Amino acid sequence: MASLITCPHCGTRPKEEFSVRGAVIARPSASEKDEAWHRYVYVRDNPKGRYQEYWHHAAGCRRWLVVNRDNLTHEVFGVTDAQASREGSR
Amino acid sequence: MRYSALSIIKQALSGNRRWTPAWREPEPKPHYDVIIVGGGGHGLATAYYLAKEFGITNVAVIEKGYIGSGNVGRNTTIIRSNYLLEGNNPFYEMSLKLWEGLERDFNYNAMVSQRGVLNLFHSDGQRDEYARRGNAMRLHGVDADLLDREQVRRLAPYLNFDHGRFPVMGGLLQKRGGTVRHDAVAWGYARGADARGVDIIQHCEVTGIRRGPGGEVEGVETTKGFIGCNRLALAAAGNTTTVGRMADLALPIETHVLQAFVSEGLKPVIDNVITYGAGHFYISQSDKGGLVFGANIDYYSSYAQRGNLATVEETMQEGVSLIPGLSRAKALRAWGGVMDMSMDGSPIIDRTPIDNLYLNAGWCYGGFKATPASGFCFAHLIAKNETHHVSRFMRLDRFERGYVLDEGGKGPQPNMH
Amino acid sequence: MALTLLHRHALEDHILGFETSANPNHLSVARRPVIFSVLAHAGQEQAVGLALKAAPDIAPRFCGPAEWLAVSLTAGSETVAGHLSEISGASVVDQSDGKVLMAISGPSVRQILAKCVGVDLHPQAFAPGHSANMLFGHVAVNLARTGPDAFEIITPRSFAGSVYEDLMEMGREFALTASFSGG
Amino acid sequence: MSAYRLDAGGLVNRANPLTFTFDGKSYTGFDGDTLASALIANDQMLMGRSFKYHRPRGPVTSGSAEPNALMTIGSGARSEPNVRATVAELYNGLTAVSQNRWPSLAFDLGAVNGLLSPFLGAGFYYKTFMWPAMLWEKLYEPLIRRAAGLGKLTMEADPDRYEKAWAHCDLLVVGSGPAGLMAALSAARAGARVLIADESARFGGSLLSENVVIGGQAASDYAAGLVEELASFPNVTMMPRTTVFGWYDDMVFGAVERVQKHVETPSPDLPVECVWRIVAKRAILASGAEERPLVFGGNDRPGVMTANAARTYLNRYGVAAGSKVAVFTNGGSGYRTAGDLSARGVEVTAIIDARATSTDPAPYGVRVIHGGAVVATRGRNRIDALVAERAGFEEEIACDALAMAGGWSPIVHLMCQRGAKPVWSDAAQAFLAPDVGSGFVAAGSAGCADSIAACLRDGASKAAAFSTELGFAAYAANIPEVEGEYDPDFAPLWYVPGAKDKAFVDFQNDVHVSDLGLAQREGFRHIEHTKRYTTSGMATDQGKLGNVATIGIVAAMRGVSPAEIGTTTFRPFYTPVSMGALAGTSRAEHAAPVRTSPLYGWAKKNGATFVESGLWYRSSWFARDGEKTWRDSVDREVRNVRENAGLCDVSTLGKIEIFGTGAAEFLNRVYSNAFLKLPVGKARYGLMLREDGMVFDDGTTSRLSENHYVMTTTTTYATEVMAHLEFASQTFWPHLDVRFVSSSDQWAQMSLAGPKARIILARIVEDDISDAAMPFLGAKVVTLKGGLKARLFRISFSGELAYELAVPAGYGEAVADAIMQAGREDGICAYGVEALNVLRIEKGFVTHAELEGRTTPDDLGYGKMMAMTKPDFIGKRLSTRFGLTAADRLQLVGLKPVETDKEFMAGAHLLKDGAAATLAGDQGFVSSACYSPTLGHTIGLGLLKSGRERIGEKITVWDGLRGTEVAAEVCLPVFVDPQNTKQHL
Repeated sequence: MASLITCPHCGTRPKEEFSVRGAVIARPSASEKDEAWHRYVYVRDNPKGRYQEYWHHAAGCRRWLVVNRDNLTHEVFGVTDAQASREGSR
Repeated sequence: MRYSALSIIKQALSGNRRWTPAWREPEPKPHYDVIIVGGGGHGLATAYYLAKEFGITNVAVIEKGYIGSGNVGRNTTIIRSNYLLEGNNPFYEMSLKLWEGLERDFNYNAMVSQRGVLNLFHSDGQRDEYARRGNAMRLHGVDADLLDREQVRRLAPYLNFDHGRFPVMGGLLQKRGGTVRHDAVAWGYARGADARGVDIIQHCEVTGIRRGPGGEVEGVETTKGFIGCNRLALAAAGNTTTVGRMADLALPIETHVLQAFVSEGLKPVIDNVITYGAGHFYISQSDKGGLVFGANIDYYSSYAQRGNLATVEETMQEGVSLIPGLSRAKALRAWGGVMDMSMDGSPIIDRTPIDNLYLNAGWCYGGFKATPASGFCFAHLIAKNETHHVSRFMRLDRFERGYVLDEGGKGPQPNMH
Repeated sequence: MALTLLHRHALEDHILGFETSANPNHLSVARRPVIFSVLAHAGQEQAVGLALKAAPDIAPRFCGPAEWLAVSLTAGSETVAGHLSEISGASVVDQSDGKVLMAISGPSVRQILAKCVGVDLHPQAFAPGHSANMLFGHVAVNLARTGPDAFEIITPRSFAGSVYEDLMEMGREFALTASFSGG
Repeated sequence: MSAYRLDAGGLVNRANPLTFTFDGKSYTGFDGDTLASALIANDQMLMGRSFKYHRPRGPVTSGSAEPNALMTIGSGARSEPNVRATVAELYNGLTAVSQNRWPSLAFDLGAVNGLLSPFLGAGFYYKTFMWPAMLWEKLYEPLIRRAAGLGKLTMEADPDRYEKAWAHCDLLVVGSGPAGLMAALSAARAGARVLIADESARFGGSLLSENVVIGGQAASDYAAGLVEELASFPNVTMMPRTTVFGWYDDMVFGAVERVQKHVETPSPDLPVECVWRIVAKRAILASGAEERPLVFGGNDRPGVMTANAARTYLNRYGVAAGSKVAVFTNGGSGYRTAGDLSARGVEVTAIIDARATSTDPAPYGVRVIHGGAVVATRGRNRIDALVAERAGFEEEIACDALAMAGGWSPIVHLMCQRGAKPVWSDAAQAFLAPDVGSGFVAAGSAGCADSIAACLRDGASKAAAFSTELGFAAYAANIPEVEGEYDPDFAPLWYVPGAKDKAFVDFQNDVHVSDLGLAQREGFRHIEHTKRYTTSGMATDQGKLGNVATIGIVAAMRGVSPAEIGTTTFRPFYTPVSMGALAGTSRAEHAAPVRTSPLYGWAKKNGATFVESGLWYRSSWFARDGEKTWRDSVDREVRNVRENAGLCDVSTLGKIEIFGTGAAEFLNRVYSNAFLKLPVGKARYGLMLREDGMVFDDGTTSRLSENHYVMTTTTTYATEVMAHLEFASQTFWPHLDVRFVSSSDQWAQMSLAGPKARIILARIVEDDISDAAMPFLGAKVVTLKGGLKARLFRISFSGELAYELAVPAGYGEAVADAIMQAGREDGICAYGVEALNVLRIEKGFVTHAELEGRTTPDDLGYGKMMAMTKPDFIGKRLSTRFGLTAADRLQLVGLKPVETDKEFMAGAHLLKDGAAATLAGDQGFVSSACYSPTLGHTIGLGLLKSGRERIGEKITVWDGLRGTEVAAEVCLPVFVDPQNTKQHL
């Protein structure tokens, strides 16, 4: 990572084709409590090590991707389409 | 040992053999009034002010590496107080005032150099924003000058006035801003704290936080064993989450890496600190001659103190675009620091929901300039259990309550700040 | 008042004067290509992709998992729109005026493009017929390989001048020439 | 030629002499020389001055680790400071000047610092210069700054071109010595895509400077054979003059190719340097090993250099380091240098061997002092004698060069740039390459192979292993026999005690052994503290030469192993890289791409002045004859829009086509206001929030058919809004059937505004556009006369009767011309973004000056656009937090001066009437201000604490920064046509 991301749709691409949004956290449903919404918007687990992060392939397929990576070694374990990984987890 | 020109002469005449250690290397005592986790600038400054201003000397600073091994030794050395918001400006101005008297205060020359910080603007909209900020500074009695293009040209004739992609229209100058020799800040505070009885314990990593029956903090487990304390203060920028997790703290922080650069040594060419408004480039020249500069963070979460080439190139593009003469200067070294990026870009100096646990965190990449005020206010909070008024907006619950300190108006995305 | 409206190419002012004779490395800018965005709706991605491939006069260019550019240098806009309207499960947008198509070819084409894009263009990695969106300098474009030494670049119209000038600058070493092609 | 250039030998081309100057004096060298080799040949060993004590210095190496021989090459805007003469290729016409000396290199007044050195020990500056405070900036610091620094940057714009490029390969080989060449060749024969880079102009590495016979050939001939074979492979890219400076994540390497640094006048068609980003599947580091200097008193005198450097100058460049060369060694390398020199007829005065015994062969007749050490050197600007000590007896030995051999350090820099630390080996007495995983290994002497034969074998076998891993058939390399190798073993000798002069570890920064001792005494014991306190390893060579000695000496002082001390952190760049090369072509006017509106040409011919707006250039105003200032033009344009009509380019607005059966629901969730029931053929203004409840962007969205919408965004946030919609669609609500694509570039969009807009438009549109057929907020496809289809929206950002007409971009200019033509009789004018801004301020419409990231809809008076009855929309949940609903929030108001001849500007703050100017009393600020030609005075929009309750209050508009204070009245944020009658005409 950091240098190259292998987009599941476009192949291996330089980092600058992407923009990074941050940690992958599910958006609470409308019925959830204020505390859940506060945590969603403002609280981050921020672990050292394995991290799931949203990257947008802005200069490529314009898909949002989930990059599964290590934020200490910068190793990338896998990249999936955010929509597919969301649907897959259901 | 007091440092002075005289001491240098006396020592030199005896072959420089009699200099004594700047700080002791004590073994930890079983219990302290206050333990500070993190022997960086903020932690050491906190210890120094606890001892000097608040008379609390039974203090330990615990550092997992060597003191100053974090961001105090890997920043671009800029100090300034050119902030917009009421929650920030008085705090940073207090810091700048402390910088101004620091060296005589702790008897260490940290080379505080008030050479001026110039923020360039490149559009009418940006000028309006800078004017708003400059007026906020003026309202607080902070020096600020709005320069037009010709005034900027006189100050920094080497900028790209005629062939830039984005025109240099003017700048907001804070003359009292400048630079400080970063390592010396850690060393000066450490020496001053040590002289007042603070134990600085290096190479001692905190592995756990021990809690009492009521959930209150009782001390820390470390690689040198358990150390008890009445109050535990976290000043572990870059690793705040890791340490905070030991006490189940939920924090509005994401860790990111920021690179910085130095060029080969050059004769003086850049007198001030210059920042580029059409990008994020900032530069000054050290007393040793190296151009010290940086730009954006790498944008992804990272605890690795190193960055990637794309960011390096982007930084150089901005630098050469702003100052064409840099093209033939050579970049010597690049490094990275990991920072607590908070959700609104502003820091936290506050109590936590856990008894006896105090938090100093979330400095993003603006922590260096804040070192003295951060140490002072944190010491105030720990000593008196009462927030210092200039840091009263830097609360941990501000996010939940809707009182964020969003200096850039960027919203809750940490890598945008 | 009857309007006779002149159509202007985005690079009209960039490619000036008499057209020079093309060097071996040459950039040919299509005057009036027909280009549509084709979006496949959920569940229709594969069917739309196949239908596009089968449609006459149309070269589909891959943009993303449910998005293509349908390019034609031979058929007119209405013909292409007609073909596309027959594809069910797709929404289409005419982008013929919003995109600029440049064809670059010649023995040094890969060396020139290596200065512009980070994608490996070795024929084993990016074979003729392959296309994708990618960053070209600082601009997102669609790049297609149309032959061993031939590529087509589709850029947003507003960026076309910058992309064109970048290409010509990077082609300087290899004496790259440029001209318009087609009516 | 001088006595130092040998009559024959070396790889220089004596048939091609080159003329160059150094400090104004003219010299001759040969093609193939470096600047350093040519200067040594010309008896110019003095090449620089050190940083702190200004001591005279000559080259101590023959390569890129050189700390001393730094000079400025070239003149005028092409001058380049701090070039290492040891790697600078000589060319005809080269001009070099020495640095950091005054008045001259041979006589430098700065050398007085050396006499003061007892007072200038490590870190002395932290202990003084504190009194009085004001003198630091005024006196001490300027003096220090002037004395410090090395070369001078002209700060002129660079006349040369720089490029950047990508390369992709299966195997990257860094270094072209025996291991590198053999690795590249093995992988190439196996069929892999190979890229081999070397910092030198000539491939061969140590094969070019070692006097051995390989397979019956001289080493350099053998290297040439390998190079020729490599060049014959189509799958091999050879990159001489290329330094791989950094190893980044995912096997991406940064390299800089010096394309034209060896020519006097670069061709404008080629870059002078090119930065390569190399993506490799595997990489082999074959960067060789660095010979360590010995640390003894006076080890910095010009003429003292490593034995390897002396050998390289001799064998590669045909230059003798001196006419009487002494050798100080702790291993075989010193003997080899002595042997090579002697064989070429150069007098070797003595070999001082720190070891008590050795079996290394000394040349015939050369005296060997076993168990000896050099304790001092003599000579002013060049060594003329050394003092050798053995068993307590000292002896002065005359010499004009001293070759020192202190052992070898593998060059493992690149492999340590990503966090792995090199590993100390007692056996090798060196720090070795760490294991960094399977993709990247060190080979040859970088991997601690100890002979040329071992290097060849190592390179071949490591490349073979990689080839197999990558699926290529491994090729068994044929490794020839190597004859005449020396024994590279050495005994550790970190420093020679009892030095009478300073014994340097970091030559450039003048760090000597006693500085290291002082740092230990003062508690700077961690090696990073030692480094930072003494500056050892912080010079332009980043400790390549001295770091290992620093560690060894500190270890010795503390009585521990170097393993316990450890190294400091290795970081890019391996050698310094010009900022220009890293910037490439993205500089000056090309710093960022330019976006051009399809109406750019129209605006230009109508006399527009353009302004940068993000990446766009937008037409700002259209000056006419007789107008003296921009304000004259803007005032006229505004009046004309209010009285007649104006045409403005709004093509830069973001446009997004939205399709699908879920589109309505989707819009309803991304906008704070209701969108479900927007009828076909209608446009609606919408507010988009961030999840924290603050306004993100605004714009109109029109429903063109049941399942097709077109959204407009602001110019500034077009990219962000698109990404935001994609995020919401793909991750929040993937089950909604909605697809979208940007059509921003497809349309030339123009705003036709003013009471006469309809009559003018009717002249070019076929359709009925009467108020009944095309009411306010109507949106539909129309046909222009002549048949062109266009999109027409009846929306207004000026409060006037107004339309936005979108036509395919290629027709934009023609349509705009046609509208101007059609409106001529009605007084139409072109207007730019300045007038657009005045028109919207007069109506109180907001832009990103008000949507500044901290404003809620309610702050802006758009509280009604929060459709809280919707179950969910982005920004809903956090919008009700206490701080976002507090009564004292800043709210949008209008501001007008009490005295109408007074002016104020955006950025001014608002204070209570009569209140002191303090931050605590700050009530808000002016977000937008302009002169209103309609009203005849300044007006403004502001965000004021509890502003809506304060309409009619007199306040102070305070602008201390620009020295004005104006009394103003708070008013509703609308100055013209408050009933909105005009836009409904």
